[in-house]
Amino acid sequence: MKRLLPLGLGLGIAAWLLPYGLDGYAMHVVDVAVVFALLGIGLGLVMGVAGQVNLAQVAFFGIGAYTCAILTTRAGLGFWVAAALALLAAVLIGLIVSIPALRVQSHYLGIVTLGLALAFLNWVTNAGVAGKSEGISDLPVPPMFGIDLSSDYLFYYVEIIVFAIALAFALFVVRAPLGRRLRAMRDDSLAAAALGAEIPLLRITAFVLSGLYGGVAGVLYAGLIRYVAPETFSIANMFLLLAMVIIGGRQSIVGCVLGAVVLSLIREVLVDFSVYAQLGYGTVVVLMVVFAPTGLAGLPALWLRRFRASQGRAELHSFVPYGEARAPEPGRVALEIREVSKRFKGLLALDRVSMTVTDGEIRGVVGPNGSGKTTLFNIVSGFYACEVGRVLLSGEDVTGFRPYRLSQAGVARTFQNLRLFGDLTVRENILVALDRTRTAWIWRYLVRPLAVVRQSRDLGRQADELLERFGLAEFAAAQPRALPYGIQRRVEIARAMAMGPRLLLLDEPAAGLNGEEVRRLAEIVRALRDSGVTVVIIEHNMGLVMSLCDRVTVLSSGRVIADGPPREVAAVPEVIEAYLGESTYLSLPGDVSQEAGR
Amino acid sequence: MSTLTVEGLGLRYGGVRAVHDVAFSVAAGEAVGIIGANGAGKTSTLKAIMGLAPRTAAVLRYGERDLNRTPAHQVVRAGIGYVPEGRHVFPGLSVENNLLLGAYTRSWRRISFDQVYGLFPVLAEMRHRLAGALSGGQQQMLAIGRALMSQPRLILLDEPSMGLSPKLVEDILAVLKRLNEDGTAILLVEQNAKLTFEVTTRSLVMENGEIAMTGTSQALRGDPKVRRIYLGL
Amino acid sequence: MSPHKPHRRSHRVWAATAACLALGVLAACSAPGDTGGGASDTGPIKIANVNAQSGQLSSLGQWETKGVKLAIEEVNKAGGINGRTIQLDVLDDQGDPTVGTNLARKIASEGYVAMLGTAESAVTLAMAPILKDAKIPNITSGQSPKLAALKSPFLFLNAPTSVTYDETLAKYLVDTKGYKKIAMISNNGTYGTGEHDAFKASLQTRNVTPLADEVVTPDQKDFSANLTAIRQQDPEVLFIGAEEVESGLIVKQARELGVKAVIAGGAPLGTPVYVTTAGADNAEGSVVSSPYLGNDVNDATKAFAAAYKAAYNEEAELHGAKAYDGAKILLEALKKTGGAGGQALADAIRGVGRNGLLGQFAYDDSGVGVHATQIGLIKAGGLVAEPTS
Amino acid sequence: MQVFLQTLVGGIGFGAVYALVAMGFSIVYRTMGLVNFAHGSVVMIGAYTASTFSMAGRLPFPLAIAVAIVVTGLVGLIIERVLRPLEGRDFDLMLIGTIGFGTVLEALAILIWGATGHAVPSPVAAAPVDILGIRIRTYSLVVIVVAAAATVLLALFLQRTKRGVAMQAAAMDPQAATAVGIHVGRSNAIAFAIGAGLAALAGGLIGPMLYVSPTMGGSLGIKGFAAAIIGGFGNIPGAILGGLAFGILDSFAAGTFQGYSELVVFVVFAVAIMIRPTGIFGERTVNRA
Repeated sequence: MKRLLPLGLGLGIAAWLLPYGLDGYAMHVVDVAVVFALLGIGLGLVMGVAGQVNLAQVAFFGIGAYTCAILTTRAGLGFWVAAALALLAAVLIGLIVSIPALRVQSHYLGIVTLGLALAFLNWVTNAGVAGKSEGISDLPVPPMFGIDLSSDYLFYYVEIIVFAIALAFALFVVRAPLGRRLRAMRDDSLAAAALGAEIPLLRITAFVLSGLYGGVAGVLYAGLIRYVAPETFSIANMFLLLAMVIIGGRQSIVGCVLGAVVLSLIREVLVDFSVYAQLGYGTVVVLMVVFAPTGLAGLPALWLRRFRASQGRAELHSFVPYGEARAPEPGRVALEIREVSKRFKGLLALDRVSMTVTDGEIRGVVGPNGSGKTTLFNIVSGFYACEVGRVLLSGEDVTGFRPYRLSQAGVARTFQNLRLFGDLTVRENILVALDRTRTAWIWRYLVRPLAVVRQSRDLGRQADELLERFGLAEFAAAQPRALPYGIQRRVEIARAMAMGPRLLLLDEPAAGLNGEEVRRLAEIVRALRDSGVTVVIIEHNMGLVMSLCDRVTVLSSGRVIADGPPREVAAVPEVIEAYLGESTYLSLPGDVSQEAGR
Repeated sequence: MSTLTVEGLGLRYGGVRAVHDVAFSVAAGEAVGIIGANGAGKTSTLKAIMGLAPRTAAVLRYGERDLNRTPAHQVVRAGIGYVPEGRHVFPGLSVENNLLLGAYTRSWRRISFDQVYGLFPVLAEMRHRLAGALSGGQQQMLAIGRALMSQPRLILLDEPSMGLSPKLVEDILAVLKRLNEDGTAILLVEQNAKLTFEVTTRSLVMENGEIAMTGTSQALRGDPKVRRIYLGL
Repeated sequence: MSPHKPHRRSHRVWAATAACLALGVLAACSAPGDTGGGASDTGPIKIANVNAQSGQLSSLGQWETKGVKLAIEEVNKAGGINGRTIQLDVLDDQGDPTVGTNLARKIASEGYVAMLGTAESAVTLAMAPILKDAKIPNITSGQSPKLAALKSPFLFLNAPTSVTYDETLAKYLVDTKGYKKIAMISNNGTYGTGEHDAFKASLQTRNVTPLADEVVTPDQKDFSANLTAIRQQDPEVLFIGAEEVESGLIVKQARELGVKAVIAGGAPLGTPVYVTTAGADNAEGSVVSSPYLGNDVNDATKAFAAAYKAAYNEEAELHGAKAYDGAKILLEALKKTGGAGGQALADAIRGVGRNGLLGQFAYDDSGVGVHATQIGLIKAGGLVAEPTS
Repeated sequence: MQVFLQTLVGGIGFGAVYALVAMGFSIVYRTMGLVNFAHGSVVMIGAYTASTFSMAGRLPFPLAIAVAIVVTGLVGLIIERVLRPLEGRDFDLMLIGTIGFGTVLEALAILIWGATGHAVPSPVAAAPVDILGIRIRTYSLVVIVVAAAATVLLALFLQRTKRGVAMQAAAMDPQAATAVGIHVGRSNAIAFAIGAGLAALAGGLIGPMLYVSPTMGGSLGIKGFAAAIIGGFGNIPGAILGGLAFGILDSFAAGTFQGYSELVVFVVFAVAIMIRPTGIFGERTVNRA
């Protein structure tokens, strides 16, 4: 970050001096490029950072420009007043366009947003107030303390200042806890929800942000061109914008800016060969998507990774137990499941399952494949709603709570097949979980950015502590998917613990671990329990279950068939039948009940 | 006659080591079992043999055929039939189409369902039903029937007893015995140890992706160590 | 992190701010900008032809460019103006007003004396203020009444506006032919809206109210609902305000639905594209209001058509003729100013009284030079002049 | 009443074409889980190829369409081959990749055929059928019949032929399909080619109804895609129903809301998708979870 400051400063000075070397036309081209760069940031935020396929960015742009045009020419408002209202309108439209995102994602969202962009285009082409297909001309020159902004040169300075602020804010948001949450949602919305991210609100936020940037770009466009017409906001331009963001690198704000500027300039150079330009950028988009999905911005990292691979390896350190331990209250119930049933398309996955986990216990949940263990976890962590039965957390009824609310209520979980955020670093994975603020807190990003910085720094310190405790400090900057499986498992547990949970649900934490790793896992889980966390663990590794758990609940075909201390459970005939085959088969030398009794 | 030979077989999912250094062989006409608890690597072993998951193996051959260099869709042409775990019939296709697909590598002109319908008369009755509409047991029969349609000399079965009633398990058991008596080699993966021991002459016990024990089914049947491996005692 | 670092950072930020302020002051003192850029007095005279060369509307643009080129080549062959050749640069606006404004700046800063085009009123409207500020005359092929309403001293039309087209049409249909039952269908694009408004106004002055007034979108494919509504009114005349292709589609579907009304409209109905899209049988008898009814109207058009055919091996048509007229007027004016541009050139254009392919040009202060169109009919797939009764 | 019926008939005529386009989307999605945003452009290429061969090449119209189907089938194979590395990895990236392909195809069409486009004479010269004042275009009838025939043929192919059954199997369970000896990759490529071929059929048929130009694929593609979603993405009967529904909605909106029809159509579509994201028949697809 600090190394980037001189670079940014240099670029800033270069940008400031740029007009002195340009003729009037080149200046205008640069002015337009800056507008597209702003649009690119907006699209990058919503699509690259938050993972929402948004093909209505060009409509946000249009809303900004048109509102500005309509309010200045029809309502006679001053330019800057109109501009402020235009931003508001763009944000509002962003809010409206985000509503489908709450229901559908991916290609569905793509076609819906594309449809809404067409609807907008259709509206401005028809509405008399929007000047119909001829658009609105003769927008006033934005007043600026006597500086003549009709000059492209001087307007450039307005643009570049707005752009610098917008870029800085975007970079700030992406690096701040909000951006981290958005990226976490993009990588895995389920896991993000389990960590307390309010997915619907985050999606709305993403669209509102892109609306805001679209609006800013629209206002600048209105001030620069002083003419608006429907063609400018066409689908062809939407795809051009998309190409900019993909070629630049959608996940990187700087990449989006780079893509926008580069493509704007190329388009200008090839203005007399627009078909070839179209052919060219279409081809580049296809090639980028296949060979360099991270775009131009991702290329250095791609090359660096190859280079770094040969360097020395980081080492996993041992876990440092939590010092302070909260003494469990004997007999106090941490989790109670009452008569829960769950049905999938006629298949009864859970059939009146009840179990009670006391405070400070390590509870094992075992059973053959398909016996309903993970379904049970999904109900306790809020991913599934159960039709029948109740779930109580420390006596409080939490049945039907959404995952983020359960997370806030102190439930943390890991996943059978590891759901780490693949494009976030290990440290960021931890940070997402550490951030316990509500999403509604985001108003502070606009009003009190310093408070955000302070919080951010605080979280960073906690993350470092936690990484140290779990022996992961040397992997802080690594991407999880590049790490050995055993370490990924540890990261996931550390991430769950970062939430400071009361109840920890571990879904097959030993799957894929070797003997030594399983032993260390057992140590960690015990230490976590000792620090006051109640643990429920689904596991196939029976050795681990038998040695680690205080009590074991056995599920078979969605029903509880045994519940008790491990040794006792192992002697229950139904359990052996469920595992080995028929129970008659047990009457063998060395009766099981005798063995269990030893 | 062909022998399936496996040496140094390993398989990883992402970073997970599911199978490590597994070696065994199945001679022509032999019935071999692989048993073990959930997650022991049994299913992965079969998938590795079939080439359905990226694997590494020092030796992986069936008779003259080097399976290491055979693409997954060609394995069936070597004479190996596969009954996947969880049946995996094609739910949207009719029973007959499912069976026909079993014979995908053969010409459909002179195809006969007699063998399969003889083994599983119920499938003949249901031949026009969608496979997805069958009961679990019927689907299991269909999955076995589908594998038989390729006229394999070795058939790999993955947990054919899963989720079936004892009566149906008995039926399946009888079919497997009959197939074996008729000369088809069997590699049976099961969690149900009892069933396995009844069908096979030799078995391997897997634990954590490795072979923990091997022996004749007769000997393993009486060995309490098997149970300990299962229950983690 | 040591406690000193934030302090040092804040120093840097201050330094940066100060630097920016200094630069800002610098910028305010001597704002960057063009010093040169004006037209030079030696070398070739640069004229820009801006038209859509790509995109949906490029057929129009390509016709216009052919007409312009023809005129320029004639002058260059004859030795140019004051010994200076004319350099014609074709710039592609892609039919997009934003690209148009970019090009207007390019024209202003790269020494062009005048601009010809565009065929798209919306693009011309977007460019007009910039060209006006730069004092660069523009002879456009657009025909929107809004162009005339701008009253820009640097904007000239090479053809009548929609008002003229539709006034002529209404006069013929209502006054001459006595039709009263008239239905309208027009699209909401620039051209369609202009036609819609102008024709409706012309009808109103004659106290005729259209039986139906259907509005469609330029992208629409199926006109069943609109045309059935029209059919129910059983009109004598169906007025169409849409570009060539859509007009053709509307007529084709109208005939298929059994609409028997006489089809009437502006220049697009006189083109081969319209006729082939509608089908020659369906287009038969369409009434067209156009300033250019064909290549054998008089000697001038015959000569033009022959030259056009020789140069491009295809038949000349309205748009090429329009653009040719516009280019000729510009060249005549340039001859008067001796190649100089700016206000002088604009005044010179206004003074040109050319008897052109489209009629007698006489510019008024709204920039309109031709004030009349004629009525033509589609006969056997071609456009012929209505035998004046 | 007459307006209503006539509008309905008009909507069905175009709906049949949307249905063909939607079917192409669906078969590709169902077998490969790929949303091909370039499909509209493939339709355009099909329309150009068919019309060029029938007009300049003087081939009989059905033969010209057959040639077009081959050409677009090849285009489909190329798209599939290029994007194959992304299969099953990043859905959104594939989506954007196909948008890129659409752009490329459009530019190529301009380079080959020019930007202007051309009108295509109707291959059926007969006068419209008049039933109680409702006019039905003969060519629309041809389109509806061909679309219906194509649907039936496709259904027969999928149900009765070895290749068709295998393609369905590969879509339902790629691993089990591999185990019985089906080359899933090749099966997918063929599915993609069939989808592209359907595009050519749609394009060839719609040529004489409209005007063939490089930009015609845009709105056809968007509306065909929307139709596929309305019917239940990946579902063949759903595609037919969705196509007809969209055609009819389009027609009535044009009559009722005039210039604002597009706004209404897309807002209705957005609301419909929010209420029932899986469409009329529910999504049928390979399992991508």
